[in-house]
Amino acid sequence: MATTTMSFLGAIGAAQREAMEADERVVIIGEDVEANVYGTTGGGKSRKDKGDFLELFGANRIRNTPISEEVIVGAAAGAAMTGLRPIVDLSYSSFLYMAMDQFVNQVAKNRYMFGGQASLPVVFRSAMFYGLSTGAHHSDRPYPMFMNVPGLKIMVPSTPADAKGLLRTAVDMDDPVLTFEACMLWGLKGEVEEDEYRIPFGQAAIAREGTDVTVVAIATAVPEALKAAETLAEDGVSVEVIDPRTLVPLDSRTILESVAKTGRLVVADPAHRTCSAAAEIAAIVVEEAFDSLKAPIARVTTPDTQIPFSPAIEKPLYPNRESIGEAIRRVTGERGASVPESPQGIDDELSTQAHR
Amino acid sequence: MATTTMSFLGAIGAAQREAMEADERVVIIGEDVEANVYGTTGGGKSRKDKGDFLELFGANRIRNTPISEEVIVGAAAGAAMTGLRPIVDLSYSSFLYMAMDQFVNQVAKNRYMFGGQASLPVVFRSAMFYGLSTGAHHSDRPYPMFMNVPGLKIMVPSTPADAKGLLRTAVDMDDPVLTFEACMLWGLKGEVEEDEYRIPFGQAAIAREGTDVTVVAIATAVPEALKAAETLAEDGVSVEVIDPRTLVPLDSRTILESVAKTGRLVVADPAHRTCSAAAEIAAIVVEEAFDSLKAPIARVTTPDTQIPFSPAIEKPLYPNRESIGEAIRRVTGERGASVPESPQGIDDELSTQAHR
Amino acid sequence: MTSPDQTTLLEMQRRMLRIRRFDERASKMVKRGQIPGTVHTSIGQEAQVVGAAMTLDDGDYMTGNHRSHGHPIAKGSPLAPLMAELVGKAGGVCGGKGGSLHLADFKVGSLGESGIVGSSIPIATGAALSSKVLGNGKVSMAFFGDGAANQGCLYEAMNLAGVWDLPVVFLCENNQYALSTPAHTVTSGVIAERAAGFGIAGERVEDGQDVLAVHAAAQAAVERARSGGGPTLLEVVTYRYNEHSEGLRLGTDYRNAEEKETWVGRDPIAQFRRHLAQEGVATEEELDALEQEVLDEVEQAFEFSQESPYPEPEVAFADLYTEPIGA
Amino acid sequence: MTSPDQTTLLEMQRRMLRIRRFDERASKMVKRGQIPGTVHTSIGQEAQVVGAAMTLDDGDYMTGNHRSHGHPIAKGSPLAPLMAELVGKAGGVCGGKGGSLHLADFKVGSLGESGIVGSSIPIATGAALSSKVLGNGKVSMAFFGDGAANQGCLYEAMNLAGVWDLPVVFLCENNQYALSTPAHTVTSGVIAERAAGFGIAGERVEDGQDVLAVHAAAQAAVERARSGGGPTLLEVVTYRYNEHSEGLRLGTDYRNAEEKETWVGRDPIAQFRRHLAQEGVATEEELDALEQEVLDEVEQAFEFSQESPYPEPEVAFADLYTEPIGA
Ligand SMILES: Cc1ncc(C[n+]2csc(CCOP(=O)(O)OP(=O)(O)O)c2C)c(N)n1
Ligand SMILES: Cc1ncc(C[n+]2csc(CCOP(=O)(O)OP(=O)(O)O)c2C)c(N)n1
Ligand SMILES: [Mg+2]
Ligand SMILES: [Mg+2]
Repeated sequence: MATTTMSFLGAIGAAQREAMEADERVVIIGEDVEANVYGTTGGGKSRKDKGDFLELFGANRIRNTPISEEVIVGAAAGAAMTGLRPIVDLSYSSFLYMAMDQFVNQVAKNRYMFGGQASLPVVFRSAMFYGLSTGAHHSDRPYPMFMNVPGLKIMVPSTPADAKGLLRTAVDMDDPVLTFEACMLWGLKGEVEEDEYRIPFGQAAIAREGTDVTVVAIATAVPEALKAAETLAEDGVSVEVIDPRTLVPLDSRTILESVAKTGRLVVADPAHRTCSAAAEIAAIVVEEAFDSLKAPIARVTTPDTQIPFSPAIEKPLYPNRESIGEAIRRVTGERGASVPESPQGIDDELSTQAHR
Repeated sequence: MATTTMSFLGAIGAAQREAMEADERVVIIGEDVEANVYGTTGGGKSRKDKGDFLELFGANRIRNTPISEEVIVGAAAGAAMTGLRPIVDLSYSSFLYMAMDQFVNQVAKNRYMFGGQASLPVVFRSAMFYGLSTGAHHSDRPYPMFMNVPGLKIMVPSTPADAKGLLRTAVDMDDPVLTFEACMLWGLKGEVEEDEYRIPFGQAAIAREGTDVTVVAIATAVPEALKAAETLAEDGVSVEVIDPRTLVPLDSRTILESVAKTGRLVVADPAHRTCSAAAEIAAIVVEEAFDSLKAPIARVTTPDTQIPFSPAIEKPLYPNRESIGEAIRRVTGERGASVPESPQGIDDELSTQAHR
Repeated sequence: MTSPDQTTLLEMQRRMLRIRRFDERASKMVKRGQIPGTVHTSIGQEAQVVGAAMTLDDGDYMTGNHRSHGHPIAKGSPLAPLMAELVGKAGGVCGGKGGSLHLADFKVGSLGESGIVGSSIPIATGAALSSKVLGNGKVSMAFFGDGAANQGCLYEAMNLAGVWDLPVVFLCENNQYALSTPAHTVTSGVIAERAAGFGIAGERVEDGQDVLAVHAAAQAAVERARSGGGPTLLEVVTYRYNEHSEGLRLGTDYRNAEEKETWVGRDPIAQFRRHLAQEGVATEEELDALEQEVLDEVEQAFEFSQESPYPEPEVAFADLYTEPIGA
Repeated sequence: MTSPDQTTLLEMQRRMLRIRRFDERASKMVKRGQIPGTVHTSIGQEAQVVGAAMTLDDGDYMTGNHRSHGHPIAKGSPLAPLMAELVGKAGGVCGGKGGSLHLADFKVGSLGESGIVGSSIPIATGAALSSKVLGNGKVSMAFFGDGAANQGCLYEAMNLAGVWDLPVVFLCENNQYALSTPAHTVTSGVIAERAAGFGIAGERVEDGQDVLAVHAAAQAAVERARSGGGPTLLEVVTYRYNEHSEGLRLGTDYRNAEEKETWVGRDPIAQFRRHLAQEGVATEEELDALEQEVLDEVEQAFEFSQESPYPEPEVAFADLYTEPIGA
């Protein structure tokens, strides 16, 4: 299997391009998609070499919208119900609230309410810009509220390969999908299969195998958990890191099997603590794997505060290798050497992150 | 302490009237509040005897709005930031999504983002019409998604006395409060103090004391849990029923103390299962009271499906005395006599529930 | 623009009658406890509903609101599955899962009524977008009330449809009240005149009780849409006879008896029957027969709604996703 | 309506200069990594911002958007705490918790800039509601862009303000682009003309680079609001010189160099300086001195922003509620 190196963002762009090429009914709808402001719709005039989506697919299929999230989301749903397969670029996850009624009352409910008459093959992409000094209005990680809405599917990839494979599956699916991409991961490079491929929803990835403790990690917490695991390995603690990859459906079986083996669970989730994905995962495990548990479950989340602008006080809020490492120590009773300090953020290649 | 009998809805109306009388800055804003369609703003022409709010307080303070939830919520927030203390009647909880951006990005964040400059003394009332054959668009119980938003306070009273006392506190407070009133409880009668009183946020009520198992119950699950507890008492199972009354702040201390005593926990929550309040409570307990736990925690929630119209299939979805009783049996290992069947719904006195 | 032929004229009367009788029966059923929850009738608004919907082709799309039975009926949806839906039966058009508020009959292009005021307007706009992208010539019509006309999503939709020339008609049923609230107390300006600022066509049909007036205005809008001329905001002035919803009793008298009398005196169905007779489109006997046929249809629909079984418990978990996703 | 006196005219120039120099410095600071994240400058739009904001009294309210520094500066907010806020310092106007996108200075009636496009319009409307209910005569002004003019909440707000005669001015800063998107490609109709359909006053100021033209139009709107005449939608045509945000590099050339040159040729500050000299309001020396004063102010603001400490870690948890609610 031949692979190529790609950034997370490049993988998203490649998946979109493949999907557009594979099926004429796939269209891209969103603010500033024509000029490729966020980097997933190809060139823009001076980036032609990378493939300008507007030139490749035309203005009929690359739809630059007004700033009107509510009608964008609703119109994409209506279009999906009548023959298109839209990919909607909502840029920041913090803008989803603008269209909340359409997400909850139309996108999530229409197939159900109408007794199966409606089909909603539509993907809503958005990125979480936390950790980048964008302040309270741009730093949300709102997937937990969407997890509470039956009828939506949710993907939170943490690697380029997963981002690409899951997005292809999402576009193929007749159910509505929300993507939550951590912007801090956009610049992350990784190996991606050269041939087209798809990754099924509801299958967690075991990012690292281990026997002493299970860490379920989401989005940026995945690389951070892996770093923590590396360090703890030096102290003889064997950490299994699981990336659920999709939160709905959630692969609870893989998590439960891991906890059955390790007896210990840490959940690292960049969402706010209360009613987070971490809460759900902890609840499932204490319901279904209670007898395996040897220690309290530890949640490592963003605390229940809003996000301050000042980097001095923002950066420490999110789960990182130290806080995850500390939680692992707590549940394993291990008091090893301290884990190395986090850098200020995961490197990225993007100038286009700075516009909001 | 003299008391009087009041319905849940009557208690809400009485609290609003007291608050309006106590402070000129309190105003009521909402759709159809002038005609008292939902029964909490007094008479209407032919109900003068009960006190028509429009006549009592005038059109300057009773503000009948267009159907524009987004600006209603935002305007109430802006008014609260500049000297008013609005009570906003949003009627159905399912309509909150329309104003989600205002709730999350303005109401919850403004005090924080602006470094404490903004104060938001505003109450957003809404009722959850589940269990009443209103279909998927009117049956939501969305408090979990608001619990994931730091900066909001949330009350979910289950008795007339609590509804009145908490609402007075809410209006007094300089923080934004959302109320989630279960419509099925609106007709419930109870004893209410005649004198004005307030109930603090963050103090759970122990609705029934017991020693074998703790049941934390929310909204309509409270009376249902009490019924289940009654029946199980006959089988010698002693059930403690805790009503958190406010979900933010959540009185986790009372819950943890109870679990420390009983070693067993059932959480009964009418919200959808994933990322529910029940998930959060289960997570807190497994984190902080793991050593006390003698059995798996059981969540009794509405399953992750949307709400069907047909009463034949809707009614069984919500936590009721049977499902709660069954969960109690499961975690206590008790196999007693079965609990009595739920009636089709809690009785109510209201004709005005039938309009949507 | 051609005026409707005889068959069409009679079909207009038939569909108006279907709505009237269907809703009268539904109202009775609510009173008798045969329908759980409540329903919102279109009685009094039949000309507005039928005049508009009958300008659409079979393949065209439509969305509606809580005042929900008239729209699919006017679009040609058979009555029995609609009635069964109100009762929550397996034979209902949505299998009993939608109920009165969420009727939808995709077979006739009815993409769904919405219990959330204003919420289906973006859906209709999206259907128009797919027509535009696919170039299939289909038109989309969004029905909503004067109350919904104050929801922001309408203006987002009008703007989007305007810049993209989407084939959609925004049809505002101005029955002058939103629940207990008179439109003039919460509406600044004139609804139809809001079109101009959004660069789209706008028209107010003052006599929404005249099915032909509504039809003519709607036809112009539909033809404009279909021929690439873009969207139209059509405001039709009409009146509902019944309370906002069946069974609702308000303590206040927000509408007076006199007002109602005036409107009932201009009943759209009675008026149109006189017109059909006067113009020789049908004889009194033929018109009587038509009335009877519709009554029979409604009776059969009622019977079907009673005989159809309730959905099985597992139906509550079906249709959430294409395939169940497990616990 | 009186025309501005000499002191006011000079103050206009001073505030325009403050915005220009503040934003130029901020831009430099972004490039040097002295400001985390990014900022959106109002360079080129000073006349539009100052002309509008200076019609407000000290006690009046204002909300803004992501292009956020000009609004509080124009309303008289001191520069140092604003600059410190951009850097995320404890001495910032929001204690470092807001940053460029969320400036607010309640002392001068600045109720907050909003990073969410359109989202602060309802807030300003609510401030006007409280003025109305309390009868305190205060006026409220909502600043937003041409892009925001397609958010539905604007129309909900215009309607509400219209029916309640709220003292609010909706001020659309039409700089002809929303990020990379030319307004004409996503805006159907003319923004100012949307007022009419909502029964409120609307006006388009074609020359938004002329501070006096903007001031005159805004003054009429503010007086209308204050005297109970209700809201106004004011659209001011202007232009931003810089990229949407500092540091942003787009691959595409959505604006051409020629266009920019034309606009820079009509620079609002240079123009107004010429006007002030010609009309004898100030001598060239006085105007030079003014420029220097502003430069000094900005320099001091910068120094303050550097010297002010970062907030303590516990600040991240303060101000969420009136009192901390515990874990
Ligand atoms: C978003 C939302 N807000 C409020 C309601 C409650 N509600 C249902 S119908 C209605 C009145 C609607 O008036 P209008 O749009 O004029 O339609 P009509 O009932 O007059 O046909 C209201 C307020 C709702 N269903 N959805
Ligand atoms: C609800 C929302 N959608 C999208 C964005 C991303 N965004 C930030 S500024 C901007 C353009 C705004 O254009 P305009 O309103 O004209 O203001 P300008 O930047 O031109 O001053 C966009 C799309 C946002 N911040 N909020
Ligand atoms: Mg109406
Ligand atoms: Mg702009």
